[in-house]
Amino acid sequence: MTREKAETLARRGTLLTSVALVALAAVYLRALMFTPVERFQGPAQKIFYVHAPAAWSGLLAFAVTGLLSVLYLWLRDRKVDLVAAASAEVGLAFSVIMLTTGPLWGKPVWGTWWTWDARLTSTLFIFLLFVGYQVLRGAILDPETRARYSSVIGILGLVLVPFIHMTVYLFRTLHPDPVVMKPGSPALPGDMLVTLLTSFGVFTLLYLGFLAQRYALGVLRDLKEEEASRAVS
Amino acid sequence: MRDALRAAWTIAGKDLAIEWRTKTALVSSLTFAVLVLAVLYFARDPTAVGAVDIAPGALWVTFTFAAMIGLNRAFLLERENRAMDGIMLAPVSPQAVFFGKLAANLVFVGTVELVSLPLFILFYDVPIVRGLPALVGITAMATLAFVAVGTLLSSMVVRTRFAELMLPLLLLPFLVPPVVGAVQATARILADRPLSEVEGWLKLLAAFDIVFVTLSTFLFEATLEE
Amino acid sequence: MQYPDNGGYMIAAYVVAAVVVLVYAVSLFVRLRKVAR
Amino acid sequence: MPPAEPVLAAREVTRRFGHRRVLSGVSLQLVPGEALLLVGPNGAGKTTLLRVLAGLLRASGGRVERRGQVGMVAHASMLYDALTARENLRFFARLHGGASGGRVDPLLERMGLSARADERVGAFSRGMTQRLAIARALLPDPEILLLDEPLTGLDDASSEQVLAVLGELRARGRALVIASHQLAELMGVVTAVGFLTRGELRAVEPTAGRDVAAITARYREVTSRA
Repeated sequence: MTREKAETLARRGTLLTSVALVALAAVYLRALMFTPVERFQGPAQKIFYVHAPAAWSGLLAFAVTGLLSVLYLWLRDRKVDLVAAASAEVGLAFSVIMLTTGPLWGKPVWGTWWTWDARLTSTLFIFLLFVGYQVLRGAILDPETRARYSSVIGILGLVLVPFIHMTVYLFRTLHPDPVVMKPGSPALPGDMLVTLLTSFGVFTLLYLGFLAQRYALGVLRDLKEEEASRAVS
Repeated sequence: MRDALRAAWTIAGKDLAIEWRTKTALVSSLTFAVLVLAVLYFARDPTAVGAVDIAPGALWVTFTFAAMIGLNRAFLLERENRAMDGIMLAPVSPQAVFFGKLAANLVFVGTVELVSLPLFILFYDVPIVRGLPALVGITAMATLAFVAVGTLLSSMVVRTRFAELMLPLLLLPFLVPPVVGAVQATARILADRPLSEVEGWLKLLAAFDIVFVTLSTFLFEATLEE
Repeated sequence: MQYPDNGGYMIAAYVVAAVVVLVYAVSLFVRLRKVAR
Repeated sequence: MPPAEPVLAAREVTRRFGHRRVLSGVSLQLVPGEALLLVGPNGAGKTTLLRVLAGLLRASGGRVERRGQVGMVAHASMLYDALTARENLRFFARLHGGASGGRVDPLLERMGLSARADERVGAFSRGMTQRLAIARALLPDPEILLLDEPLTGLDDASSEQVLAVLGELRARGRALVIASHQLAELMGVVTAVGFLTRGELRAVEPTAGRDVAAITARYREVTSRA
């Protein structure tokens, strides 16, 4: 990719992110001011409007990284690796939201900050796995080796997730836990549903904007390194 | 296929011969295992928690952490004088190399487990007679699972900076299914309960073994220099 | 109607989410600026 | 007599490390009995070219064709310090299979290592290690032999021994590629010299009828070109 193209992508990404940020503000406004309070859970239920969409974007990001890792080992195209790495970093940002708003919702509604249910445990380990992914990338200098090794982790992670899910499921069925209200199970009334769906859309948009920016950043850094190495030789 | 097995056998034999001669990793792993077993015995409130209650967890923390020491050095050997280049120049498939390294690591970890298991029974005074074959079987299944992934990861981390820190960071998430499964099964066995109670765990362990041994075998090629 | 009084958790969660999103957005922006000169 | 088929051919080989282009458009070919000396300043890409020719590194562009087994002697010995000389050779012979097992003792003899064959390689001097590395490379009786600075760090006796072996191999119709600075010593062995600068093979010329001074002058001329 040429410098001009990458810069165009960066500009478009920034634009998309800006639009998504404005839309996020609108979602905040709608969720906080114009969406009715749920009767049993109280205001804390509204956390759900940011928590679930952030979790969705985070997991989407990691799934994209995993699938692109498979694709990289097949095609060996550096661009694929750069998108995978971009998605992994963006995913970490969303995961931080997911892992902080989750307990903030759980404490008032479940009565506990953290519970080792399948969903929480899986997401925690996916998060940790991708922290490892980033650390590994940072420890390898050669871009081609970095791409191959992080792809291996991406693929292993993709396969690991269902196993962790299954592990926790088996663990839980042996030790029944206090009744947990599953978020999202009761059908939400219209107003709330619209807020939630809008938020999902906005977070997806935000993911795409971040991804475009981060990918453009990766490409630009790559080009800069290339220029530097050309200047040396 | 026969050539591949012979090559794997040759590589495993070479690794074990070297390990036997130097013994540094084996001695440190064993010492480490004994230390962990002893320390974990005291990591509880003796008036509230019996040793046997923490025994399954203690056993598996010991096994996995001691194994990590062995895994860390598995590819240092090949890295030292770039002996891996010599292996790759021979008509040997990457899969055969992986199986050879895996086999050597399994023997290494198996030896550590074999020595620490009687110590564990002694230290924690666990009532185990009938359950011993079952415990050995569970140990074999769980060990295969994490040593396979560990061997693959070890081949990558030796080529990175901070290799010793990197392996636990990357490997620990993959320990969750096999180790949780093994701890659950071990607890049943120590409580003298029938293994049918943990059928789900056995299936999970078996599935993990099949999936991750296969996956690691084929991903290994991508960890070699090219 | 009587709701559980847990608005504080809600505010905390919304603030945390906003801060993380904004910090990340700014970090991307700054890094892009740096590399693009 | 028809011209001999090349056993080793590189066509427009390119290799990048990240963004650094280490080899660009290198083409060469060797028929049996030819020995090519690669000369060039440090960092010209000699080691990378040898590793690509050996198949240890993937070419980023272009093709390498090999007809026959490759043996390689690199900077690193590709040997295990904890094993004895004989054990090292036996290990690699088993990986190669075929008749290479029977060559272990003759090669130890030929390289003058019989007396110390059962000592660990870790205690060997540079010269002995290098001779053993050559023995390892010769185990499969390779049609193509690649050597990276084979004389560096050797005393006169070891040097002469190695040169004698190389000359003998060429006479027996093996193709040799040698990267070295020691032009004078190798004059008796090589048949052609290739000038490698900044990843480009600027010229490949026969050595017959020329002396060291002429080739050195030519080297200066070729490598100083921008």
